Amino acid sequence: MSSLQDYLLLSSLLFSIGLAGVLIRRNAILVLIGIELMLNAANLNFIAFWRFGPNPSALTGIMFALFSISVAAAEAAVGLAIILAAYRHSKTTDLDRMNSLKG
Amino acid sequence: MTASFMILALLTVAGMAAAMGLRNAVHCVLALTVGFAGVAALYLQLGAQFVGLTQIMVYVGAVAILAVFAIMMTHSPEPVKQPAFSSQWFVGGIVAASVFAVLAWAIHSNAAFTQGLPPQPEVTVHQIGDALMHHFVLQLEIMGLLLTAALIGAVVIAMGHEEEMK
Amino acid sequence: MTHLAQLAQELDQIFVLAAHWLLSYLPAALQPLCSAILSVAAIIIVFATLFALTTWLERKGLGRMQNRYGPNRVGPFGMLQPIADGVKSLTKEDIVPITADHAVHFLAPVLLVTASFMDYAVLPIGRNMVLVNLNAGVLFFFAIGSMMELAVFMAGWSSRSKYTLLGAMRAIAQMISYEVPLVLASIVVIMQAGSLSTVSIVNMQATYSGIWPHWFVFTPWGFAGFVLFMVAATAESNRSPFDLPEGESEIIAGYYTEYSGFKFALFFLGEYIGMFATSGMAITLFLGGWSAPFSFLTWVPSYVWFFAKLLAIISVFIWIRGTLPRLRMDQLMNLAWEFMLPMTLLNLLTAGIWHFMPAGSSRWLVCSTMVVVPCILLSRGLKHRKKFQVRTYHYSE
Amino acid sequence: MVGEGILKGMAETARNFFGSFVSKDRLTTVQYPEERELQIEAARDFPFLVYDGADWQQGMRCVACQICEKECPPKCIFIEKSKDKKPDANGKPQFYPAVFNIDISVCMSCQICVEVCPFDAIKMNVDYNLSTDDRFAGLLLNKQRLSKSNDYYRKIHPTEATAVDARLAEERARQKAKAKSAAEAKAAAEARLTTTAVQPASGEPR
Repeated sequence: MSSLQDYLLLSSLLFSIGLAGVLIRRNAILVLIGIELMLNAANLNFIAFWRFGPNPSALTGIMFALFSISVAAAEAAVGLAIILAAYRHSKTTDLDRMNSLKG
Repeated sequence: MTASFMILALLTVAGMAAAMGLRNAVHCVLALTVGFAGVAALYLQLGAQFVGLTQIMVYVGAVAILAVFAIMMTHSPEPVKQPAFSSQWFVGGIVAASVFAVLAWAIHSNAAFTQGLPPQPEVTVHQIGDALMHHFVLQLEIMGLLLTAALIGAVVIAMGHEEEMK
Repeated sequence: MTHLAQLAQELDQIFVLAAHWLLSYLPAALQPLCSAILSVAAIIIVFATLFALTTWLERKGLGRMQNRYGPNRVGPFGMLQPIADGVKSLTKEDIVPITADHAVHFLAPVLLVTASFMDYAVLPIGRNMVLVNLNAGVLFFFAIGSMMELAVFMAGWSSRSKYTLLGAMRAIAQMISYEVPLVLASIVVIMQAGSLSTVSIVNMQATYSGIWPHWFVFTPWGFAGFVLFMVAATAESNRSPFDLPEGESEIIAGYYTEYSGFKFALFFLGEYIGMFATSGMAITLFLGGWSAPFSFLTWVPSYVWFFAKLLAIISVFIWIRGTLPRLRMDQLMNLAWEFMLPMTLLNLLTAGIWHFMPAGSSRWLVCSTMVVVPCILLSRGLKHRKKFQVRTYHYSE
Repeated sequence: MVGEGILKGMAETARNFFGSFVSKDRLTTVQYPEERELQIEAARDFPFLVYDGADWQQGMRCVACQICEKECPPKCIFIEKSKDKKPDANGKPQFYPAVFNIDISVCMSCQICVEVCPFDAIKMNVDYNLSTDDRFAGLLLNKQRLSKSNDYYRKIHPTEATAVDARLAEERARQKAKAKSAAEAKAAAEARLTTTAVQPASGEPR
């Protein structure tokens, strides 16, 4: 049977992959997706802790994961809308070229 | 470590890594859905059926499609010959690798995490609904408010100005 | 009399008993796996056969509505036509555009067919005849249904053709827009049944007062929900009059323009299987699943009722296809957001009021009024709005 | 109210659905291989070559003048002129087509070849059962496959064929008369030359 450690290792690996994506990708949309990856890793942690925790019938892990998924969905919608607005302004989604703060 | 966990973990990591590593943005999103589905399968394996199915519905059905739409709408017509990664990619790589190293060390050194799986708790949708309606009702309302605000905000931001449309 | 009743019950459970009998010859360790394989194989065979039957029925029915014979050459009454079509599509050359993204181009029909077959996992097609009784069965159904959009996008994007991309974008926009009323229309049933499990939803409807069953369609909110669900289901499965994604006169065949041979047939199969699945879900939620329409007909095996209802809904689909012309894109979107969405939300409210009012004729009166009057007002208001008639072209200026 | 028109339309299709089972008059389909609709006389699809008499090689009207080959817009006709001359139906020595091919996968049925032919040798056929499993050789009609008798032509286009026959008969009669008069004049001249002339054959209509 797999232990809590395996799930935590997996989720930390996913988190690192997401972090690497956020730090090194140039495309703003993929950076946003990297943030989603990190949120997913956190959700996996919540579910794993709920399952292996002392009091699974309290459902707190599940609730936190559900709310987290909802927040992530809202964040994705707003984030992509911001990227679209930025693209309309600067005609690029390349973060290295979005280097001007002038309105 | 069971075989099913190994397969799912490999699938998830491969999908997520491909999502962050591939050149073509659309391929990235398609790989990402594999990763999301893998995470959903892990939730199902852990007995969180409702969360797993919500994960598929929200991430595969909505977020991935949204990302794909955003990519299509911001697609530059000429083929991009620039590198897919930022100029300071090695800095980012080092940071991510060190974060993973620290986390892995912390997890590995804690003996409390090596305990086996406790018996499967019986979680019905009914219980989740009860909890949402009684214990977590304030959070639920705040979430509804947040989602409404996000919906309106996203529409307003993405809509742009009337003059720009013409 | 008891002897007859026992016979009817055995006939009802004949497939379940046969499966148990078959599995009893296997070692105990293999039994769960083999049981799953057996059920999956049965579902695939039955619904693939139903697909073949439906293509034949559709071509015959549409032919008769247009005063033609329909296929009548292959076999008696042309009944072997689907087999001929299958052989044809299997032997055809499989053309992949040279610029296409080959891996994604190949995966799209596979994903579509897989996703549409996965929908059947939670549909109870008879008493004790369901693949898995998931606790969140309805949620599973909609989650899997949302995967089809991804397959459609993959097909449209990977073909590298403007028609496929336009078709895919149309299809995704339409499927996302109509998924909202589809889910909202089914929520009324979940509210009333208090469960997301398809099996318990059906069990709840399979009771009778007098000779009448307690199907959810026989309530004001249930009827409105059923109609809204069916309209949204028609749009979800890209059937006429909502078949804009594959509008032949505008964009050739939409997202599967660049597919040929067997992959094209897979798309066709996936679309029909998806349609059956949504119809099956409508039957499960509103039409009492496998339960008999009258209490004195309960001796007829349960799966017979399920398939009879399914065929009836398919016939209505064909009938509608033979009648209605295709909508325009703006009409389609307006219908979803300006008519369907308010009506489903109102229906939710109606179902809530129904739940808390005491049973009796006053409950019927109030709830019926709450559904019918806004429907009439809304449709009249939308009809008289000038915006529907005048079209402006932003890009011609 | 939304739905009224939809219901009306559905009633209409239902009426047609059941009506097509009740009355056969509604069904407009012709069950093709067994039943066939009568073709109108002016129907046409691809050209064929007309021959007189019984033997297709002997009675070929075509003299390989190659006008049709030059006029054909999609250039689907290929003619190779013969080196020698053979007597035609009238017994007059003429060139004949050694090769006459029409690629009906290219032909567009415009009938220009028919209109330019001075010998009424090429006409339009009505045979549409031309499907084949060999799309190159099967659709390239050679001289033998193109040749059809004048009787066949008379059968498929009666009015047109009668007019053509009358014209040809008149022309032939004229030629015959011309030949006859020429022969008679020749004979008379010879007679005049050899013996003393008695009576010249005059008064023959020219």
